[in-house]
Amino acid sequence: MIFWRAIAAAILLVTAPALLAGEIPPDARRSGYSFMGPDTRAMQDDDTSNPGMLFVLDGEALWSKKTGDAGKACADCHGDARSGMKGVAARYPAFDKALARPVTLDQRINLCRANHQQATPLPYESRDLLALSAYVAHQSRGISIAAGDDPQLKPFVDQGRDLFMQREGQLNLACTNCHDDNFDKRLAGAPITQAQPTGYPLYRLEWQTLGSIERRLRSCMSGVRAQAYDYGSPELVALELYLMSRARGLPMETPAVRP
Amino acid sequence: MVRSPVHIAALIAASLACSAHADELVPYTIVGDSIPQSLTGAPGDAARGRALVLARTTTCILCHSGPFPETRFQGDLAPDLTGAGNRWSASQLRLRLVDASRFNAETIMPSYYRNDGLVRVGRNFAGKPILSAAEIEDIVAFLATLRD
Amino acid sequence: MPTTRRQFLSLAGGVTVAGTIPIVTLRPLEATPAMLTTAIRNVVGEAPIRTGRVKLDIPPLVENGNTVPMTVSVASPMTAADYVKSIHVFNEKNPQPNIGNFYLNPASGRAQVSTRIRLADTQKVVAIARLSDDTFWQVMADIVVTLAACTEEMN
Amino acid sequence: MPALINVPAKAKRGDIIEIRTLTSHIMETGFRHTADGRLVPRDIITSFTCRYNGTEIFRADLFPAIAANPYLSFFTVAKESGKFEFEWMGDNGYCSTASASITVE
Repeated sequence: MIFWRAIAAAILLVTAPALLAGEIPPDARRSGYSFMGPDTRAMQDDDTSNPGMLFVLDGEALWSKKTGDAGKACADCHGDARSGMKGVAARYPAFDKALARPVTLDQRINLCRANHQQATPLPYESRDLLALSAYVAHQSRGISIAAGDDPQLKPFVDQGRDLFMQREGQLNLACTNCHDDNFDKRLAGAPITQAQPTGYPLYRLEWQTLGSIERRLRSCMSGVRAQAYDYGSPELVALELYLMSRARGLPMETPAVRP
Repeated sequence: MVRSPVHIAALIAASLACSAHADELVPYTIVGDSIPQSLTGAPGDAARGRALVLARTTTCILCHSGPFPETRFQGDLAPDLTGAGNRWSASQLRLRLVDASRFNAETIMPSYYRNDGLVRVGRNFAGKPILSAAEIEDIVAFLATLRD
Repeated sequence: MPTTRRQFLSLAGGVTVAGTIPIVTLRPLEATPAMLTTAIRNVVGEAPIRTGRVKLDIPPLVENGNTVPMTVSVASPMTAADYVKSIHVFNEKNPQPNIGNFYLNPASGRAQVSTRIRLADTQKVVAIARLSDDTFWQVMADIVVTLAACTEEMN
Repeated sequence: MPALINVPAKAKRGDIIEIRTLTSHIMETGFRHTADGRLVPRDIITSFTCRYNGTEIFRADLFPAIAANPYLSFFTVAKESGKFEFEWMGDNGYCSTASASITVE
């Protein structure tokens, strides 16, 4: 009896993805959507009133627009995004063999521009980059997040996790202090979420525009009075990667709407 | 770390006299679980303290709630401040504001009077405590009045 | 309460949780009740304003004052003989008291308009309808605006 | 600037139909200041008009209190097949148009 239990336990240990201390178990993971009021949910739910869809619309036009010295459009290599890009964003950030590190969807778009279109990179948070990234990620809407599975990503996921656990700033708080330990409580009037990155780039009412997860992370860092990492820095990429792997199984919502 | 009160008084006097660098903290003496002496050498102003507790910039109200009927949005991450003056003496409150991590290394309550051992502090905050000695004293004076 | 008031749309977010570096200068941006009254009188003139017939759907607790969904509807048959000519929406505490004017006609079929508005703070919103007989009807709502706990510094 | 227009493709004569529009615009209020104290000039859409086969059926005056990327929904009676034309006008000579068609049976 004890023997069988031991085996069962051993099997559980091997098959269940190792859950690190303090992490939210898969069946308790909740999108930021579930923390919102009915009016903000309604804004996200209806594509004809979701302001993020304006950017998706822009992205759709950019997808087939020829650009750069090569005079090529995204569509010239990738074809119809609705089939070709389906599920792609749910696997990002992904490992890039040539660079030997993970790259975000934004970085992948700019790598494509540099390598295949011979075009200048689009600046972080620029309308065109957000629009393209929203258009690509929108093709994964409803698909479960599956980022971080590639074993080559392991050290980068670990780095992101360490950063998530690292106290920083004058207020000396780590992401985990709020988003693992205190979600569902209220910081002043605002509910604390689990920080599941299911809908990026997303339309934040506070911003009144679409923004990337990097912008959101930087604003949290400012919140604890820490020096925010630069856009595209290895730290922000690692954090995004960890957050996406932490959200595994949750469906993508791009473009989400959040307060 | 324990210094004689006379020595501290002298230091405070010195810092007032030559208006010490803003980033320097007033030294304090911990006795048991308290800091018995006012950081400024004078009692704080409870009315100013109440305003500070309610100001979002000092961050208290983001996590704590309390007997503040006019303030709509109060946090619930940390204990209600109602009755804080019954539970703690002014000296105990002072140390809890200055460095709550002394009682629990895992606490989410920031150490409000500390400027070292922190990671990646934002440019505009580097080397400064969250609250000044005078602000700490005002808040201590106010919290001490919160009796059930 | 200047310490808790959010600025009317701070630039790209504005201040941190700490209210550290005000990116946008704090100014007395609040409209006064007198400004609200003036704005209303500019539309209504000296006509009396009755309460009723107008419905204002707006969340009583707003998650972010930068984008607040709002629907105004008026009980009206919307016939050539009896219809809503216009709907006017005002606020109490934004820098400017006007929000929007909406012009309808019998062909509208239903006297209902939705939009998204900005509310700088917890305040009153007033919606006034002008009917085809030039009577004015109003409704008032108190809206509580949640202040963002963390906003970002401008980079 | 792109706009999202939602008009039913088909309707029965006499139906009351909802029209929804969402357009890209910053709606800069004119009340904000930069860190060095300069006023950010106002840049908003000030008026919106909808015409149904040439006849104005809805018009709005917009103020700085309208949120960025203005959303408007309103109603009209479907009376004949044809075209809805939308026009947004604003500060600095801003003008943007869109259209949608409907089949009325």
